[in-house]
Parts: sequence; structure tokens; C-alpha cells
Amino acid sequence: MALRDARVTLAHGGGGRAMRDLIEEVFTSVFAPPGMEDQARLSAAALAAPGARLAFTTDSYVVTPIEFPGGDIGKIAVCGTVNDLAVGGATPLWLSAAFIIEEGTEIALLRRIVATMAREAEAAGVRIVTGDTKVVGRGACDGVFVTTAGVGVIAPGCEMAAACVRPGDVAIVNGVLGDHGATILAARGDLALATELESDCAALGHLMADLRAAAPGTRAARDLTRGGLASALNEIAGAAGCGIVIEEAALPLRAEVVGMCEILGLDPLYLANEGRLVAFVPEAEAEAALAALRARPEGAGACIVGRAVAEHAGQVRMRTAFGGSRIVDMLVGEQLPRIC
Amino acid sequence: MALRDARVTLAHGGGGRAMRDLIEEVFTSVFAPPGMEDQARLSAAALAAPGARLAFTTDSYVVTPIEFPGGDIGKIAVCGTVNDLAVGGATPLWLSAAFIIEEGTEIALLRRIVATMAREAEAAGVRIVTGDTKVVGRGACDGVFVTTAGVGVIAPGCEMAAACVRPGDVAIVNGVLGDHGATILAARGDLALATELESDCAALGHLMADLRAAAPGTRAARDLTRGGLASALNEIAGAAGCGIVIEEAALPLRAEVVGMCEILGLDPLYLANEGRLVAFVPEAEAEAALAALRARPEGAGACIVGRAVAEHAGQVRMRTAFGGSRIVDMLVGEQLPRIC
Amino acid sequence: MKFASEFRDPALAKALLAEIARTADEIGATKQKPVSIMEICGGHTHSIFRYGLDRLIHDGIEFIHGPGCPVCVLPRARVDECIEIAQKPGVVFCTFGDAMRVPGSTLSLLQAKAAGADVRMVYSPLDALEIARRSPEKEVVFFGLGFETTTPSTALAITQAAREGLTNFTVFCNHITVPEPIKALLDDPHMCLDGFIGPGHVSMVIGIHPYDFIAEDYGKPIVVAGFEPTDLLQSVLMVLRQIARGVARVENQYARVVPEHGNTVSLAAMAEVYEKRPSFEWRGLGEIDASGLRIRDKYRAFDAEEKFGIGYAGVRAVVEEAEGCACGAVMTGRMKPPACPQFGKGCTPEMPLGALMVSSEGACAAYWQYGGARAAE
Amino acid sequence: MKFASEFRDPALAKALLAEIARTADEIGATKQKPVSIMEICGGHTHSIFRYGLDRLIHDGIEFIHGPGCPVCVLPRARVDECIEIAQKPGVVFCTFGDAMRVPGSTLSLLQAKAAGADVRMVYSPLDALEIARRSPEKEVVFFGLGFETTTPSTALAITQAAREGLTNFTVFCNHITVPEPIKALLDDPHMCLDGFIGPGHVSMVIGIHPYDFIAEDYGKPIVVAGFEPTDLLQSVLMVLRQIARGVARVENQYARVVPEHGNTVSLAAMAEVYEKRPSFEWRGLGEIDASGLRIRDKYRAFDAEEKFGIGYAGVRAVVEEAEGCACGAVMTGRMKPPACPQFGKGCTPEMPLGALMVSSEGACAAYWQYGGARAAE
Amino acid sequence: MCLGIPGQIIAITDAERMAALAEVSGVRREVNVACVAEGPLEALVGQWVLIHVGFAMSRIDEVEAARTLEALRDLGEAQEALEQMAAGDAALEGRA
Amino acid sequence: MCLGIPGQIIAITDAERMAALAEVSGVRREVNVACVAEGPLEALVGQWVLIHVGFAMSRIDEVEAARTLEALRDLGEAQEALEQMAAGDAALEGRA
Ligand code: SF4
Ligand code: SF4
Ligand SMILES: [Mg+2]
Ligand SMILES: [Mg+2]
Ligand SMILES: [Mg+2]
Ligand SMILES: [Mg+2]
Ligand SMILES: [Mg+2]
Ligand SMILES: [Mg+2]
Ligand SMILES: [Mg+2]
Ligand SMILES: [Mg+2]
Ligand SMILES: [Mg+2]
Ligand SMILES: [Mg+2]
Repeated sequence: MALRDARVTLAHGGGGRAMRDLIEEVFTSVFAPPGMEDQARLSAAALAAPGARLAFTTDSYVVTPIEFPGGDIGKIAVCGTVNDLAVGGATPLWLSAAFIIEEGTEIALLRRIVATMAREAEAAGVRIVTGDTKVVGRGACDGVFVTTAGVGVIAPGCEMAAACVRPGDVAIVNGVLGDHGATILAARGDLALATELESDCAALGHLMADLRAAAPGTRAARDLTRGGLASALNEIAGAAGCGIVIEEAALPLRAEVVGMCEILGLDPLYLANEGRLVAFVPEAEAEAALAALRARPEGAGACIVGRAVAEHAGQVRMRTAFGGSRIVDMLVGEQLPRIC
Repeated sequence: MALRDARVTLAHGGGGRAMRDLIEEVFTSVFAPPGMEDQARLSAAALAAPGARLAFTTDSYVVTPIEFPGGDIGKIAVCGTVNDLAVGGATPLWLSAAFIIEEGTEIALLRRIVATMAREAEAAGVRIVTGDTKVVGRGACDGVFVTTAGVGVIAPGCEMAAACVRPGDVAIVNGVLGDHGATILAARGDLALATELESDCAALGHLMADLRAAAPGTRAARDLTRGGLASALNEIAGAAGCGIVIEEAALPLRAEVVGMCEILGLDPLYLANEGRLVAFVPEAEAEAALAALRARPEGAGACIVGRAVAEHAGQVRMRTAFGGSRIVDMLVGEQLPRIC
Repeated sequence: MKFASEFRDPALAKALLAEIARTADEIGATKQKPVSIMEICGGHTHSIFRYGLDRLIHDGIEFIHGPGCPVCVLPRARVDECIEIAQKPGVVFCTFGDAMRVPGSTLSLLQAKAAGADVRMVYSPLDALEIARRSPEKEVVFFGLGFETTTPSTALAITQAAREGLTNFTVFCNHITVPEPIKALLDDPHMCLDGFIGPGHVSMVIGIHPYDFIAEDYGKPIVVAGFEPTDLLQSVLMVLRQIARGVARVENQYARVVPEHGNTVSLAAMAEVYEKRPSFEWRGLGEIDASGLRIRDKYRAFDAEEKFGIGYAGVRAVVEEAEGCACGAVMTGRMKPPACPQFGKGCTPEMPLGALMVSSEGACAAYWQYGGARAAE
Repeated sequence: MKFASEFRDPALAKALLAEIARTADEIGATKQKPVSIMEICGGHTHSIFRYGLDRLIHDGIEFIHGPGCPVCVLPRARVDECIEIAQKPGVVFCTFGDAMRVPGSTLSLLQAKAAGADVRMVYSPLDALEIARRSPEKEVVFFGLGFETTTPSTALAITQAAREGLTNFTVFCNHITVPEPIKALLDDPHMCLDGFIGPGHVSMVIGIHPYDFIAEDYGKPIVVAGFEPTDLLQSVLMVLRQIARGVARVENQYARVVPEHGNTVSLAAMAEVYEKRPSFEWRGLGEIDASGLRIRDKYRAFDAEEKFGIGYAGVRAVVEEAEGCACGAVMTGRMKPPACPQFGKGCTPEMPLGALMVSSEGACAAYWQYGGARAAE
Repeated sequence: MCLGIPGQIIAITDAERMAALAEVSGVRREVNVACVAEGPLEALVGQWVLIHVGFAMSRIDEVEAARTLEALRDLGEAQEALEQMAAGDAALEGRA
Repeated sequence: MCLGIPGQIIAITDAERMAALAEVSGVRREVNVACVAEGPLEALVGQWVLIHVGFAMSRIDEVEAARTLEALRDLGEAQEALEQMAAGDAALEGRA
């Protein structure tokens, strides 16, 4: 226990003994990366099958507050990158984790984040094999930023992509929408809203594996993060060159999420999620897909929300509960709370 | 050209059209990542040789100022991660690049950073295949932070590690020390020091390849970043369980760097570098190694600075120009400018 | 959601649509010769598009989108003044999110924030007041924006600030009133409206009688309406029935929320703090007499215009609206958004030229976002 | 580097070492019965370890590391006062980097900065003055720290601030003087020093005569020395030669920089701004009469102690030094660092207990970092 | 204009500042109740109000709400009856 | 204590504030020259000074510097002579 400070100081970023102590005690003692080099060296056997491909993705995580009901930045950082691998059809294998830490951050907070990451990685069946820490002066970052990158393997023959979606395919989501976005809005405190909501943050690697096993024809999946379901569907419609129609009445939404949206004038279709995905499967496999999703806790709320259609290529439309119809466009920027 | 703002606003991080435009115009149009998914899908053929291993590393880059004589944050972000792969004996293949951008950042600055990264990646023979952008509020980060992760392949049989260093091995650096650290100190402006120095920032992948070809027995190499030569040598001495002796008279240092260190009471052995490495090679291969390094511009200043010894295991000592000797310990925290 | 979901029942809507169709046929309304009904309030515009009512309703009913979006009618000069205040050192400029993207002559508030101004989004004037309490070293300015619905809240925030003796809180008052622009519209010789949907939430404050002149002086039916889809359809039906019967009255569809004479406390608070300006500029409509409010002398310590010598208390810059902007014509119902030559070209939600493209209540943005234009095959 | 590299020449050093050895032998100095020479100045301690002089020099010469490091002698209470000032809202606390890691009773300045205080490292008091000019809304406090070498710079910063009429710049004055603690050491009955290496940079300000008492009253040789390795060796030789000849004089090895009577402008600036405190506390040495300076009444507007009512201008807390800390004994030459029971155990550079472990000039840190302890097989 | 939303007052939080806690579908926020405060504040608890920018602007009249719905339902029944008649006619005429 | 470093004044930057540019091994910084300013400021250009915390604290006396070095070199020569003699002695005595 060389680390006796309660808070991170600039000395912990200086390349000396204080940094080494911080890294060893807080990070590598928990993540237990293989080897002692500044690079993980990993058996490539999992990638050796002829035709297997390597999947590689990254995301930075900057959530405020850093800890929130249902998770913390570490949980999102592991789940988000696992999900980016999984929705593309890859089996997630390894993660890197780079931390940018503001001077003054409590070391106890770092320990909690790291513990979350280790737990989530284990549950998701991935290893955090390499990492980095940087310390910046007070006011030069907002607490802690985490950037993860992920490497996975795509089995030979697996070809999931938005461009593969065909008219007639069914759009399935794995549960209620917008819990994460609404939770964060409330947790930030500046709108003075209180809810019992918890983030939906979850790793979806196992769920995707089960889905692909049950519905091998699955065309494409997307995790619903910033921009919500609406943005993911717009992306898919654009890439596939077909239209998508969703049913307002079929959208799974919690009352609190709807309530918060009504108060702030937001549209839940655009709220962020961290444990939700939309998958497009051939109609014939829809039942099997639903059953596979519902068999896991993170897919318990799975339901069909719409389908791809040949008409209005590139456009997403929603049939309102009234039988009316409207375009569900991409957002321009952020959704801002409105008064009118 | 949908992007007409001069500066990044929060709308560019909101998951909507503004974000898509920013990403497409500023990032993907230059990096040209393969495919349209949020994961790169890469042929694993380079990894297929039996016994080949995958190398994986990451670093966050947080330099102030973002642009400085001899480079910018993008150059460091590419070179640093290429170097972490290369010094471990890996051939760098692919990079990810995640950007955290402060609201108000000039889009022209982002374009310059991205251009640098594309140029450096091309020169280093790697591809930037996947990425991410996040926008945070003013004051929530310091301009732009870049996190890169890198994947490379380690050829079957290649086994370089600090633990492989043996007494008698020769320690070689590839050029003058501390230029980067001194340049940044001056460029920050708060010490009001002016120099003609430029950062030594450089990608060392090709150099390492040439070194390994010329000196196949090369035991280990380390890029000299935070903490400088002193920290890298301490790490190696610790991992190898042998001692290291360096010669003060042999250290390649520019007069300006020495001058700045004298003014501020700093020790150049601890100054950061971004294009320097120390390699340990068996004595018999030292001449070949030097010749190979000197044949490339980024190794033109290569020289022997010391050697591993059986004595004082784990410790680095320096023979002073006087024939005296002192321990070169790890720093405690950061080096701080001193008056006494 | 109680008092909301019940009024979103598709079965009830179906009956209403059928009855509307019957009544429309009865009075001979057709696509070629439609009955034109203006929903004054942007909230109604939003509901119409959100629920797709415009595409469900009988062909013979045409919705004309009125000027009732306080963001859309905010002139460029006023946005510039906001930014001028927000850029002063030490100022925390608090605003509703709606105003963030409205283009001024060079920047929006969102862009001014990116360029360094301390602009914060709040949900309530009370939140701005709380910031002022917590940051005595800062000068907190609240961007008071909105019709009579919102005006009482800033009035009450000001009286609260006065009670607490806060010296670092002011309101940049841009409150406007509904009846005056309606009168201006009705006086416009190009105008050919057959009836009005009245603003439900403004009316809960001012009651329904301020609209009497519409029925009495101009002979047009007006029905004050709620914001749920059956509220709107029922109100349309009520307008049509007045037309069918050849009468013009002020009716109240939204009686569960709107008292006939409005809200006493709200009206008193407004009267205490605000008084009419001689005239106020509306984007697209120009200066309209007595259509805006200003802070009374008694509360001038809380008036950002006075404190900073800006706006009507300073030298007002003449700021031309953007060239080619047809917002005025759209807002007065003379033009449909897609007919504007800028629509979707020089003017998109990403880079709005006119204010009607900014707010999701703006007619152009609603057409664009909900496909009023592109979906109209 | 001109005026530096020439004095690092190993060939010259070799000759000096040989001559030192010869002289040491001549006077019978042995490892068992060494000649003890105190280098007063921490800068000299640093040079000795940096160039490994202690291991090159004749066995019969023992360096005793004196109290001449302004950071090392700073008592905990004083660090606590710094932090108290730094934590006040609106204060920008400027310091030389040296002081950042010195432990107070709960925090160091580095830790106080991490916990939210606005602590900034500067290279020069002029840089703090510039911050004060640029941030009129901030209260800029400069941590005036150091011996007579540094004192003129803060005096000149204060007179400059006065000329400019700055009202937001003060100095927290901790300037101390060299002669008084030397006298205190010489009066210590445990002390058994044979000679002194005098501080070169202090002397360029005060000249060499303030040390006359050392030779005249106590009969000890003292040689004012430069900081390059041959400077130090030459000075040792000069001390040894005095001993050999049985004389005690004040000599000046560093004549290229040190004028016999010091620097007129510096002395005048110091006299203008500062006056002696009746006494001042030194870590490890306790209160020493007339060993510290304070700001004269004329400049009290620039005195942080006055402005904040802290330190000698306020109620001084009695802060005990850490338990088991042997800094006093080490600083008076009675104990070598490795003999301190805390050395390398409770006290390391990562987590220093005493101040001598903090600064790279501190004897304990120098022993630790340059292997004085661990390298001594 | 003027986003307003029905919520229920569930507690008075600061009588002096006229502050109460309102709930909308499980989401709670403090609102100012000055505009709806006739009689003792405590009596507001349980009351449904129309909330705008953090202020309760109007009490919701449950009787009027029921009356409006009633009118709509009547219309709905009339409509069903009409449709059944139309369907009957169609059947009679063999039109599906 | 008291890190000091020789530098050369290369320009006067602000005579009123006694500010000049000093250079140390190619590194330049503005320093205050009040303590070394006898006579016209311009005459300082080219002068070597001892710099401490941004102040030129003392002019460096080149003659004294040369004298010190001279003394050291003399010592060195004497030492060499001694060593040669010792080496000669050793050779004579067959001690290599
Ligand atoms: S398209 Fe733009 S310019 Fe044209 S009327 Fe609409 S908002 Fe105004
Ligand atoms: S080891 Fe620590 S406690 Fe002991 S004398 Fe040195 S600094 Fe003081
Ligand atoms: Mg990603
Ligand atoms: Mg994704
Ligand atoms: Mg992602
Ligand atoms: Mg790293
Ligand atoms: Mg912060
Ligand atoms: Mg790395
Ligand atoms: Mg490295
Ligand atoms: Mg690295
Ligand atoms: Mg991403
Ligand atoms: Mg910043």
C-alpha cells in the first residue's frame, strides 16, 4: 500500500513512482493484464480459422454524473464497447482501457469504477488486457473519462451489416427504451427531477450470441446509444436502401420515461440507451429470435417494433397510435428541454 | 459541406445529424475507415501464422498546447501507439482513434489534427480503421483529447521483453534526449521561456523493424515517454533483475535542453520524449544495431549510453563525467521547476 | 398518464374524424375549396404533426399554422441582444432550451456558448433564481420568453427575488401577448381564415374573453383547445359546427384546465411586475402595437435591459431578417412552408435561415421533421 | 555552457582531488577521524550528490549538510498557513515548485491543489505579478520563500506592484537569513565542525563579510563557493589549507560572481521593503532570533499576513513536527540521514515525514535519490 | 407554445416559498404553487394541476374532464351505431 | 539553495520595467536587470549575468573566472608533473 493519498494529484501522472503505485494498486492489481509490457500479447489462435475476421472498435465515455442509478462510467465503458463488437456479429475477446483523470479525483471513486469494469468484463466474457492513465489539472477534464477499445473475432461466414437488411425483415428491440437517457437527465440534478429509474446499461454479447444461434439469418443489429432508436433506424434505412416503419403502439416505454419526456418536451425515440439494441431478422425467424432474446434477463422485454419495407427508401416512418403516419427523422443536434 | 459552423457546439455530440456531419466531413472522409459499421472488420490473415501473436495497446493523449513546434496531439497519438507496439517487437497494423472535444473547439483545428494523423499513419504503415467522437461542455475538457489503441502482429518466435535483458547487453538510444519535454515546457508559455527546440515526436515502427533485422538478438526496447530515459531504465532493471549503468558523458543532449534544465532545476534524464527509444542488444550485435539505427533519419543520432550489469540488481546507476557514480532512481511524482 | 392518455384514444379519434368528415361535407369543404382553420399556438402545430392529424383529417380542412411560438417570432436583433448580454464578463445567461438554436445575425446562443459565453439551459425561472442565490459573484440573467402562459412564472420569480433582496438577478423580458397579433392578422387584407383554434395554456391564465373580439368584431369562430389529439379534433369539430350553423362564438373545449376568467393570481402577478410596451417587434410580422411586455419601473432593478442598457432601453440596432426568408408569409398563412424557396435548400433545421425552421413548434421545422413536405407524395 | 562547463572538467577535478588527498593526509584526516566540513547551502548538497563528490573525495573529509534549504526548514505550521490562504475563495496562490510537496500537518500544497485550491507554480515573482495584472478579480498571493538570494526579487516585485498601484497582489513572506542559524549552530554544544563551505548565491547579494564572525569569533575557516564541481572541490581544498596553516579566514572561491561587498541594488531593495522579525521558526531548529524577515509597515498593503490576518499577524497555531522526525539532528550535523529511524521506512520521497526528504536539496532526499544510503555497500 | 403537463401535488415542501412536490408518471419535481393556492396549502396535496416551467398554473377540474370525455364517448357510440348501420346496409346490398 | 545560472543579456526589452532578454544555451527568457544596472541599460547587452528566479542578480566577472580557472590549471599541471614523477618512480621500481 504505497498509495496513501485520498485524491489524485498531478504527481500521479508524472511518470514516476507515484504513477506506478497508482497504476499497480488501483488498476493492474484488479485487471491483472497479461505480462508486464506496455502492450498485451495475445494468442491469435481464436483468429486463425480461415476466413475469420478481426473486429476492432473504440469509444470514449464521458458521462455526468460518473456514478448514476444502475451503473457508473466503468460499466458503460465495458458494456458499450462489448456491444459495439457484439452487434456486428463479433465475439468480443479483449478490451483496452485508457483513463483520463482530473486532479483531485477521489481514489476511492477510481477503485469503484475499476471494480465495476472488472466485474462487467468477467460477466461479458472479455478480458481487459492493456490500459493507460493520464492525469490532467483541475478543470482540464470532468472527473474521469474512460476510453475503451475492443477486439473480437467474426466467425467465417458471419456477415451482419445494416446494408443486409431487406424489405420484410422484422425489427426487434430487446426491452424498454430510453431508461438510460432519462436516468442520466434526472441524475444530473440541474433539472431537479427525481425518479426511480435506473440505467439500462448492460453488456449484450451473450444475448447477441444467443440471437444469432436462434436466428442465424439475422441481418443486422445496432446498439441504441446516443440518438436512440430513431437514429439507429435512420442509419440502417440509409445503409440498406429500404424504408422502415415502426408502430407507435408497439414501442416499449416505461411510464416514468414517458412522463419525463412530456415534462421536458423530449421524444423518447431519441433518448440514449446503453443496454438496448435493435436487430433485423427475416420474418421467418422472428419468433425464434424473440424467444431467444426473452430467455435472457437483458432481453426479457424483447418485442417487435416495426419492419423494413420496400417503400420510402432511406426513410423511417412511424404509424401513430391513430393510424396517422409521420417521418421519424434524425435529430439535428441534441434534444434540448423545451417549454413550447 | 453540411458543416458550416466554425466551432464545435454541443449539437455536434448529440447523436444527430450535426454529429454525423462532423464525423463524416472531418474524420471519416480523411481516415477512410473500411466499411460503414461501428466496428472495423479486418482480414486476420496477417495473424494466421502458427505461433503469431496479437499485440494490443492503448494510450490517451492530453498534451497542452495541442499544437507545438514539431507536432500536434494527433502526431503524438499516432506515433505513441505505433511506438508502444513497435518496441515490443510487433508490426503495427491498425489503430483506433477516439476524440473527446471541448465545446468551442475550432473545427479548423480538428481538421489539422486529423490531417496530421492520417499523414503519420500512412508514413508509419498503419491504418486508422475505427474511431469515435464525444463533445463535452466548455470547461469539461481541455481542448481535444485523443485516445488511440493499436493492434499489431508479433511474428512467431519473436520474444522481446524487459525480462530478457542480460548483463553485458548494451543500451542504445536513437537520438538526443528530452527535446519533446523541453519543447512542451517552453510552448506552454507559463514559464515565459523561448527556444528553437522542436519535439522529437516520431513513429519508430520502421526503425524497430530495421533494428530487429540487423540485430535479431535484440532483447528489449522501450519508448521513452513520461519519466524519460531514467524511468524506462528503472523499469527494465526491475523486470530483468539486473543492474544498469549509464555514462553521463555519453548521454546525447542538446545544449538548449541542458540550458532549460539548468534554468528550471530539472534533470534531463526524466524529460519526456515522443520519438526516442532505448534498446538493449547483445554486445556482439551492438555495432550492427547502431548502423541500422543510424541509417534512418529517426535514428541518426543513435549511440550507446550504457549497459546491463550483474551488480546492483534492479538499480540504475550513472557514472558521472567525474568518474563518480550515483543512483538514477525513478522520480517520485512530476519534476517541478525549482529555485533551489 | 392521467388527464392525457384518455384523450389519446384512437377509438374516440375515429369517431371524431368521422363526424368532422360528415360536417365538412355538410358545409361543402373540399380539397380545392377548404375550410381554413388557424391553430394559433405552436403547441397545437406540434400535436398536429406528432399525431399525423393533418393526414388523417378530412381533405376539406386545412390547418394554417399561426404565430403562436414565442421562439419563432423572436427577431434576429433580439437574439443578438441576448448574445451581447451573455458575452459580458461575469454574466450567467439562463434560457429555456427552445431558444438555444435560434439564429441571430451571426450566432445562435448555442454557438455563443461554444465561443465562450456562459449560457445555461434551465427548466424553470426558479432554477435561474437558485443559480443567482448560489453564485452571488455572478450576474444571472434569465431570458424571459413566452406568451401569457410563461409570463406569470417570471413575474413571480422577480417578486421572489425582490423579497429576498437579490441584486444579481435580472430578466431580459421578451414576453409577448396573443390577442394583438391575432388582431393584426385579422386586419391583414390577404387573410382568409374561417376559424381559429385558441391557445389552451395561454387561456388558462387569461381566460377566454380576451378572444371575444374575434367572434364579435370579425365574425370568426374560435374554440380554445387542449393539446391532446382528441382535444384538437373535437375543437375542429366545434369550429365546423359553428360554421355549419352560421354562428361565431368563443367556445372552450379545454374546460378541465381553462377557467372562463383565467387565473387570478397569475393575472395579478403579471399586472404587478409588467406593463405593456408601446410596441414590440415580431419576426416576420414587424412591430405590433402593445404586443409586448416590459418590466415596470418599480422592478427596474430586475430588468436586464435597464441594467445593461440594451434592447429597448438602449440603442436598438436595425437588423434585417435573412434574405429570401418567407417566414412572414408562412406565419400569416399566406404560404405553406414547402412553397418557400428556401425550404430544404438554404433553410434546414441544421442551418436554419428563418426561425420557423428552428423550433420543433415552428411550422417549417414541423413540416420538415414530420415529413409534411417530403412525405407528401 | 559558458561559466559552467569549464568548471566541470574532470581533468581539473582529478588534480583537485589529488591535492585534497595530499592536504588531508598532511593534516591527518582519516575515515575514523575525519575533517567535518559543513556545506551550508542545499545547492551545494545537491551538487555533491549529483556529481558523486562525496564518494570521490578523500576518506578523511566528511560533508555535513547544513540548513541552507529554505524548503527544508519551513515548519509545518507555515505550510498549513499557506494552505489556509490558498483555500480562500478568489485566491490564486503562486509558489516556486520546490514548495509543492512539503508536508503540512495534513496536506501539502500539491494535495491542497488537488482538493480544489488554485495553486500555481511560477518560475519568478514577476510571473505572479503578471497574473495579478491580468486577473484583477483575483487575489494573487506569492509565496515568498528563500534566503537572501531570493529576497531581493520579491522586494522588487513589491516595489513594482506599489508603483503600478496593484491592490490584488501580496507576498506571504517567509524569507530567512543565513548568518543567524549558522551562529545558532556554532553555539550548539554538540556541534563539532572544522570548517564551512559558504553559500555562493546568498553571498553575491550580501557579500562575504557577514561571515566574519565565523572566522573571527569562532575560529572556523569558511570559503564562499560556486556550485560547479571544481568550485566545490577547490573550496574544500581552500578550507583544508586554512586548517593546515592553522588559520581561520573568510575566503571567496566564487569571485567571478560574488563581489566582496555584495550587490548594492539588492541590499537597498531588501532594506526598503523588509525588516527583521524578532524571531522566526525553523523546522528542526526551532525559533531563531532575528532569522526571518517581514514586510515593513510602509508596504503592509502587500503583506499577505496582514491582509488575511494569518501567521505572525494572526493567532499562530502550535503545530508539532511529526513524531520520530530527526530532521533537527540531521540538519545540525549530529546525525547522518540513514541513521534516522524513519529513513526509508516512515519517511520516503513519496510520503515524506520530514522536510529533508522533500526537496531534492534536502539531505535525506539527496541520500535517498542519489544512493547515499542504498549505494553505500 | 407553452408545453403544459398534468401532475399531482404529493407534498408541500416549503410553504413560505409556495413550493410543493409534484409527480408526473412517477417523476417528481418541486414546483411553485402560488397560482393554485386558494385556501390552506395542505389541501393541495392530492390535487391535479397543470404544470408549466416549474409552476402549477391551473387546477385540473376532474368534473369538466369527465364531461369532455363523456361527450366524446357519446359521439363514439353514435359513430359505432352509424357504422353498424352502414355495415348492415352494405351487407344487405352484398357489398362485402 | 538558490539555483543560479549564467546567462547573457541579448537585448533590452522594456527599459522602464528594467526588463531584458537573457539567453542561456539558446533558451531565452525575459529577466529583470535592476540589480545589475549601473550606467546605461544598453551597455548591458552582451554582459554575462547570474540569473535567479527571473532576476539578473550579479554581473559575472570574466577576469575573475579566468583567474579561478588559471589556478585550477596550474594545479592540474603540477599534478601531472607529480604523476609523471610518480610513474617514473614506479617504472624505476618495476611497479608498472
Ligand atoms: S423555410 Fe426557412 S426561410 Fe422559408 S419560411 Fe420556413 S423558416 Fe422561413
Ligand atoms: S528521514 Fe525523514 S524524518 Fe528522518 S531526518 Fe530525514 S527527513 Fe527527517
Ligand atoms: Mg465504437
Ligand atoms: Mg454502436
Ligand atoms: Mg458505441
Ligand atoms: Mg500508457
Ligand atoms: Mg470540472
Ligand atoms: Mg500504451
Ligand atoms: Mg511505452
Ligand atoms: Mg505509451
Ligand atoms: Mg462511437
Ligand atoms: Mg479549459
